[in-house]
Amino acid sequence: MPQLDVLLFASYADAFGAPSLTVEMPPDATVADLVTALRSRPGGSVLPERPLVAVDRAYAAPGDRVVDRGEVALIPPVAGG
Amino acid sequence: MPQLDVLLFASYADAFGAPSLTVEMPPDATVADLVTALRSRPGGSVLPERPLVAVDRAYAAPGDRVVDRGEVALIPPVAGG
Amino acid sequence: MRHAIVARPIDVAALLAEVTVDANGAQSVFVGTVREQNDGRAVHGIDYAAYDEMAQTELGRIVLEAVARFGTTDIVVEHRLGTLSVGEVSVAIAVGHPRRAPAMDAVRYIIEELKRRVPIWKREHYVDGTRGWVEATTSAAAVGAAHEQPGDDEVSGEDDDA
Amino acid sequence: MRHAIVARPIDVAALLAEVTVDANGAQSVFVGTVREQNDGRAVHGIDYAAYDEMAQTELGRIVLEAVARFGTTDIVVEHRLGTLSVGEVSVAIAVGHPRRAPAMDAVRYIIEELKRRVPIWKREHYVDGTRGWVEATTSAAAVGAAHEQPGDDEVSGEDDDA
Repeated sequence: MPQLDVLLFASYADAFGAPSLTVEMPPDATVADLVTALRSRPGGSVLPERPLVAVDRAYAAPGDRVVDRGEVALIPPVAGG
Repeated sequence: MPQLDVLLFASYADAFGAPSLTVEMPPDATVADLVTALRSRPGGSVLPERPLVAVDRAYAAPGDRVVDRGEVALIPPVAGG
Repeated sequence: MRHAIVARPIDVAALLAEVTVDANGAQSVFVGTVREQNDGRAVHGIDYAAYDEMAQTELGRIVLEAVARFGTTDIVVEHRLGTLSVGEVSVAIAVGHPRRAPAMDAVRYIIEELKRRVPIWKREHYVDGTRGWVEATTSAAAVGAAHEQPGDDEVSGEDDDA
Repeated sequence: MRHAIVARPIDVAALLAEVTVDANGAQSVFVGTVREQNDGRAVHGIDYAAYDEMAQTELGRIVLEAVARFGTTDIVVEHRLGTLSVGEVSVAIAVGHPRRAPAMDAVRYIIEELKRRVPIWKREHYVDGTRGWVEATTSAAAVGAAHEQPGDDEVSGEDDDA
């Protein structure tokens, strides 16, 4: 199965104990599939049911594919300004 | 009859050709009476039917008295900022 | 809070510094400048004139209203009089507040009320050599119909000039 | 127009100067600073962190949206990252426009969208020695429910922090 690197930030990076994770996902995996996989990892309970996910530096919908689509990142609730 | 000094500014001062006018008004004269008197003066056609009038440095209503109430001024449409 | 009708250049950075205190997370600023054209005519300067004593008083009333409405005393307003060239600052308003929405709302309240109520007039100097007093786009009759505050029945506070 | 995620102090006066051109009669500025308290806790500093590349991209999208909505390209936005002390500027937005209403509306649009969408996080340093990431007051589930843009279903854009 393809390996997917997922970027983590802020409270999510703290919860998983790393700034990124590598997960094996089938080629047709969606954002929702990725979230399900990550929620079962140690620290994954920090994630809400539908966390924000960015694919190729834009917010993605739960049904969007994640493999070979560019950089994938989990986005904690933003708090800039 | 009491004499009333009326301050004029901007386009009104230009129209009357002076920064102030003196008018004779009865002791119970109102803002509306003052406006009627001024509209009959040379240059008075510049005034709308109900120009803004300030008495004692606050906007006054047509029925407000004007004699012995403090400084009286005719206020052209304001354009600050 | 502080307000002034001044005859010297306005230092916007100084106004901003006055309202930036540790309790505030948000500062909002409005700066009005002389524009190079108005109503389709090229402008090279503006004379600002006022009924000085009433302008001071009325501007002070507006600031006190903003203090009561928006819950901050970190408010500074300066309006300049005299002859200004294109690009020069005619008015500056700075408000500091713990939160951003009331900071921005207060600035907007003050500039809209200032333009409706403070007895200041401007005479534009056109590039063609003529001069003219700027009249608000609302008719004088409509403005006069509001007794306590001019322009209450205007459709919008946004006249053609800035 | 110009936007930047920076690691050095923000010069608000320079941003204002960038948008003050002769065609504009109105300049609106918003400045966010580190506040001495948040949610009732005394704060002595904040770490700002970002997903840098996406923050740049998303902030650029917001600026282009503002250009299209409000009809001016005189827009400059800077957001600072790193450790800031109380009173330091974290974000500044300056917009110049011929008219005042769209100048003020554009600034408000940009700060609200920035706070909803740009991937920046802050960790407060409390005076009691602890630290914590600031979570938006909306639940993460509610934010996640909006797919294209976070927070579409928020009741208000005004979170508790400034």
